Amino acid sequence: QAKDPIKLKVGMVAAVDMLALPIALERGFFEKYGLDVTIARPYATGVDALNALQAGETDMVQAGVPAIGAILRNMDLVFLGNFSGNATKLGSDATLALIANSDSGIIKGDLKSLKGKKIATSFGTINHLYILGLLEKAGLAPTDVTLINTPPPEMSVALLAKGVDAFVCWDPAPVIAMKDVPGAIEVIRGGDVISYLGFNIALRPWVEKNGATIEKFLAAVSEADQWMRKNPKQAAAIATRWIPGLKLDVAETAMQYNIQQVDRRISAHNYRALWKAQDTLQRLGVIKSVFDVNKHIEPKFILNVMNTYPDLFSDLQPIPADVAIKPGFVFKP
Amino acid sequence: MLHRLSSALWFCAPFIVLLVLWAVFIPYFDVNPRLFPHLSSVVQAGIEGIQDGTLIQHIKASLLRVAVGTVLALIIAVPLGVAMGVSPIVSSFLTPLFRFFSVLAGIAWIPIATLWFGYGFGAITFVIFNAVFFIVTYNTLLGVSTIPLHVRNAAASLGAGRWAMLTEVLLPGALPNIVTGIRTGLGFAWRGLIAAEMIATNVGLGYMLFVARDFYRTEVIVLGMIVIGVLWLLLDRLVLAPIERATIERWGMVQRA
Amino acid sequence: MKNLTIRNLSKTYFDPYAGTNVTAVHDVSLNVGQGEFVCIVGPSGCGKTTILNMIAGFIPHTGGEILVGGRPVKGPGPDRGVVFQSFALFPWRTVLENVAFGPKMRGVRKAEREKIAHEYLALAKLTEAAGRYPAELSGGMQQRVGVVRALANEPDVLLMDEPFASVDAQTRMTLQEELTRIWQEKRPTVIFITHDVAEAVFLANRVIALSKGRVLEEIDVDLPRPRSWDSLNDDARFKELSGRVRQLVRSA
Amino acid sequence: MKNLTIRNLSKTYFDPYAGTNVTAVHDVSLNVGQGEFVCIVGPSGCGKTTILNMIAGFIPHTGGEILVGGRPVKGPGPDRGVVFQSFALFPWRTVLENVAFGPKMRGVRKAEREKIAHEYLALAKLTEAAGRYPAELSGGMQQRVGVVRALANEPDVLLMDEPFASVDAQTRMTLQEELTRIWQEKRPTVIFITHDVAEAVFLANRVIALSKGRVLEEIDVDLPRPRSWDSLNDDARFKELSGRVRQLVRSA
Amino acid sequence: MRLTARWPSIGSIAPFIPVIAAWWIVTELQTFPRVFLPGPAEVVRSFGSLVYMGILPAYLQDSIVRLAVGAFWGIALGIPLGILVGLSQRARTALWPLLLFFQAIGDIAWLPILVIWFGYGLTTITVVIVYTVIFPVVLNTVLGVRSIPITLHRAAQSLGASRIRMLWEVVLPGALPNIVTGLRNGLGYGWRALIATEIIVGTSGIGFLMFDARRSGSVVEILLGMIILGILWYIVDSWILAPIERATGQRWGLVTR
Ligand SMILES: Nc1ncnc2c1ncn2[C@@H]1O[C@H](COP(=O)(O)OP(=O)(O)OP(=O)(O)O)[C@@H](O)[C@H]1O
Ligand SMILES: Nc1ncnc2c1ncn2[C@@H]1O[C@H](COP(=O)(O)OP(=O)(O)OP(=O)(O)O)[C@@H](O)[C@H]1O
Ligand SMILES: [Mg+2]
Ligand SMILES: [Mg+2]
Repeated sequence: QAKDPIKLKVGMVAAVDMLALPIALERGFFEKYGLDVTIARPYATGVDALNALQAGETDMVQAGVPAIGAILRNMDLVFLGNFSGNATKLGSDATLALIANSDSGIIKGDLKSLKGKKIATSFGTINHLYILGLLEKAGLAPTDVTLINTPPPEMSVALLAKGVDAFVCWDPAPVIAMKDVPGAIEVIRGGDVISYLGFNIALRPWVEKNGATIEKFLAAVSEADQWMRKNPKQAAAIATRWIPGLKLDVAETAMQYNIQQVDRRISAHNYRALWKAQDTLQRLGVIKSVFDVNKHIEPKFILNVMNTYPDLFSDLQPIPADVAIKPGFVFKP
Repeated sequence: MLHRLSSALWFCAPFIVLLVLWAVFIPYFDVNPRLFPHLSSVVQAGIEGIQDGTLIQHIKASLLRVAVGTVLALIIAVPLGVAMGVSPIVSSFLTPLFRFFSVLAGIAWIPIATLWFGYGFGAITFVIFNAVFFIVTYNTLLGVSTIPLHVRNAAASLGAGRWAMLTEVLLPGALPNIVTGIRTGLGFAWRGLIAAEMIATNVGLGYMLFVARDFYRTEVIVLGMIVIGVLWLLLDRLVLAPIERATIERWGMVQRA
Repeated sequence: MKNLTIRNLSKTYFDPYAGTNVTAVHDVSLNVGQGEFVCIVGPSGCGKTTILNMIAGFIPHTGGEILVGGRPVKGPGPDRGVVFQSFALFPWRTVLENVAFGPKMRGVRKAEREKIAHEYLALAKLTEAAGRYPAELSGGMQQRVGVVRALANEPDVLLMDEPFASVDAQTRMTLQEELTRIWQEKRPTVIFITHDVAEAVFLANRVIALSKGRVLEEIDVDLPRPRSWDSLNDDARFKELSGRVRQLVRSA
Repeated sequence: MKNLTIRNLSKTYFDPYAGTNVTAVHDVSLNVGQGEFVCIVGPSGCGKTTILNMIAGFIPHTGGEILVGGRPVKGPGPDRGVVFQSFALFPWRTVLENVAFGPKMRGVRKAEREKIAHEYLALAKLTEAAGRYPAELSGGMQQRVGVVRALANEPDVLLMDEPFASVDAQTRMTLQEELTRIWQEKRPTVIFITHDVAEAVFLANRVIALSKGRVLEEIDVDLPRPRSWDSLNDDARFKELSGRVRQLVRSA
Repeated sequence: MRLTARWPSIGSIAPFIPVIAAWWIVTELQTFPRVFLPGPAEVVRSFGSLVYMGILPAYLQDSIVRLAVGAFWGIALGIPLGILVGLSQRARTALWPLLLFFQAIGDIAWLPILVIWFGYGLTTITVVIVYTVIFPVVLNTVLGVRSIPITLHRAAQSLGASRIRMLWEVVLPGALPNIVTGLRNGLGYGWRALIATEIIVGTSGIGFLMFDARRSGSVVEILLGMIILGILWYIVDSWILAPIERATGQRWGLVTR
């Protein structure tokens, strides 16, 4: 590694599932693969991270659902890897949960008891998709409950103030609410109801010029993933340093759930997850059209990494043959 | 009648210029709709919103919230401003508190306001209240303290009690400033609303902007901005400006413009 | 009707910015009986308005005491009506409403108080201007509104600060005669500031000459009442008294 | 020094709220020669201030024309100095700075213009008050500041609106004598509004009596100059002229 | 009375005592779970640790610089604009409707579009602050200019003041009490806008501090941020604005108090 390391600027959002980036930085994985990475201080949301990407402030970001809106608005994004999700199975939502007030009449494990309740969720995000999935699973229509738009930081105070009967959110909000809101119950966590969306994303022109760098980057974060899966407690400690205000006990609990879907690989499942999210959003009327997922997912870099460094993925379940990406793969709904 | 028509036309003229510039320049330079939407797409978004009824719902909900928050703020701010202008004791007690609290942004209050006033309507109203309150108080205070002392003295020696002093002297005397306070305050009420409607609601112009932002629908964002601006203009022209003409201009307290 | 006692009154204005003091009134004592008409004369800046303001209760005094009807003055009140040197009309009220203000404060009904106001306006030849706002009046008209506004409230004590300074000679004479008429009818205690020596002698029971914040001399005016300009213009006693007062003011 | 020609001047105030018109000046014509001293008298509200405001260029006229030095008046200018009935001092400037304002606008250096201002202040017996702000002055003092502010600018035409109304008799006489002295020295054209008939006759070459917005009569004052109160007080011609003017005003 | 005369600061601290006491009691009574409404002690502790880590001083500096830049431009544009609109009938016809329209459209509504235009940097923050500061300043300046007695304009003109000098000699001092109130409102709300903007745009600053922690469920930093903002503004108001007021409007007798 005598050559000068390649400079790279990546953006993240302050959340436990983004943690591979700081881990790779702190533990020297980027250096190891010949990269000199700067992490832009956390953006408020995925939307902001994508805006920063567009503005040229970063080369690569990690984001989920907001990328759909951006692509529909002519942003030519390419999805290169998967920071949270699952390549081996269709459902992956271990970092999401539904928390209720015990006196709200909602019963732990009984999704049917949601009927007629007020539920907070963040509209247009994966939280929204998750509650819709839960309702479908319970055999309820979206109109059987009242959904209330709430940003993730306000979830627990909304629950405490009894402004809502329950909320659906990603970590750490559910963990915090269970700890801090008296009488909060976890109605369901995960349950493989939907597939999480979380991609490494870059703009197409940049991708076309920086194939080698992308592979180095994906290798480094894959190694960080693996380290995280093996050392969740240490990873949680790192999280508290990078995410201000995060308490260690909260971080440890959240990390347990997080590592269940830390899988950088891409399979047909990830294609389907993206397609499904668009489909749901379109049916909700939030978006008017959809794009072809084949155009915006570019698996060749991560596939190369998987071939070159199989050890980095050895602790994960192998990808079933029928969903593995082979040359000439085209996703069809 | 003709006079009013022409003044209304003059009032609209700057906007017409702006609209024309928009309609011409954005397509001419082929601006990406994510940067700024075309006039036509905003118009279309507006038509769709009206047709499916959502726009009207958003407007109704927002107007109600702004009205409640603003009226509450006025009810408290104007008397308080007067009290501070008249009584040195009240003023020396409240001035430090005002200095301290006047910069605390509405959104920062959301978690605390939720605890105190409940999630949803209470918190939203509080945020709007908070946006209007300080500006109106400060302007009322200034208005009261610029009333010439001899005018207040005249009223006192004609037998005006506290109440008459308030209604007959302090309020009309401070009116120019109160109107300006309301004018700026209401502007900030709309801003507070946008900030507050990200929580606890699925209807309202702020909510509309919030969701549009997540999906890069700039035409909806701009539509929302225009709707807010137009509502506000109507309010100003139909309520504040006539009040101003009938009072402070009529009385010769400000120069007629 | 109330009497007025002033004992060792002083007033020092303190200028917090320049850190300087201006002593406008020095140790002034004065007794004004019930229903007496006193005129104060003196050069510009000698403290006349300052004394009036203290009696009215607008500014605190820095020494001595003021008793109106035996009670110390605590603040302004409707028992002491004031005509201001600077008029002090309410810009947001029409002329009629300005004049009706005092009765309104006393709770007089609308029709009634407008009748009162109209009567007084007629007296000051302002009937035409009743519906205008103060900003639309000439200087002299504004001053007359100020005068009748105070009169219409029928106070026990009337404090008038150069009330006829901007009024033309003719109207002024009418107003002076009207004022004595009203005074004889209702007998308020009057303190009247003027620069016009003839006016002072014509109106007063007693003229007080001030100089640099001190009482220079008091002159009793023993002219018979009712007085009118027609009868007094060539009156020897009137001339003599006027001459004396003029002399005093000149020496001040 | 400029002459002044007024032809068929009229002014109607329009009240857009009440929809009413007040015609304050009707078809007034007047010629004032270079360096002439003209006094205008007339009852309160007869349009004196309105005429002055139009000459000064403050308000537009609704008929006729006004020529100053042969040119139509377009707006206010430093060639016409104005003393306001309402003083119009700058509250944010000290007395000295108020008086030095005109020279400052002409670009006179600071030391120089303060010297000028001090001279004029001494003339009005205001030396002590030089450093105070207008709000700290008595009414008469404010008025005198307004007068010397206009004088200090040495304008071609001086427009004075009841400049001595709030000044005591003694100071007033001094100021009147000073004014005639300055006038004889610099020979500005003066239009002087007053309610004091003796003052008008003492000062003027010509007295113009107004009534209800019209010129009633013009009276030439052929008293010799320099004039002083000592000599004029018992002057028969002065008495006669004063009597005539008083008669006129009374009939107005 | 005597005490406050000797140490005037006591007078300004005293009003906060009941506020802090109430806060302390409410948290001690555990009306709300402590994590949602932390007490004074927790806030002080977090203050200590943030200062110790050097985060707070650095963030504070960033925020102050941003505000200063924004406020500077807001004032530099706002006062002249206000004077122009206040004085010129033509400018008023052309600009007044636009001013009213855009003042209602809050900074937060612009934010999504601004970040696309200017990115996540100082430019966006500056634009937002300028946008917030400018309206109260302009509207108050307009009122101030219009309420200067017409005789003062006339006096200055007939003493030979040119149009330009009128600005400095008459218009500016005459409108000053209103301008200061405009600044007070504008700058105060500028702080609020800064906070709102730093949440989204900032990668440092007090607003960022408050909300970065909030995302992980912590309220202490919100309270801490509010207190810091309040104190900072207190200093700006009482050390800059209030002295200006005392030295001008009050000194000149334009404002009674
Ligand atoms: N701005 C105005 N709007 C309407 N009417 C006005 C206005 N200014 C003056 N007037 C009216 O015009 C008439 C003449 O007023 P002007 O001020 O010229 O009188 P004047 O002769 O100066 O009286 P005075 O001696 O009392 O000062 C009055 O009837 C007055 O009410
Ligand atoms: N608010 C004030 N602050 C400081 N000094 C003042 C104030 N008001 C008046 N003075 C001063 O007090 C003195 C007396 O003023 P006052 O107004 O009583 O005079 P006056 O006798 O009414 O004069 P005039 O006949 O001119 O109205 C003057 O020297 C004046 O400058
Ligand atoms: Mg006086
Ligand atoms: Mg006049």
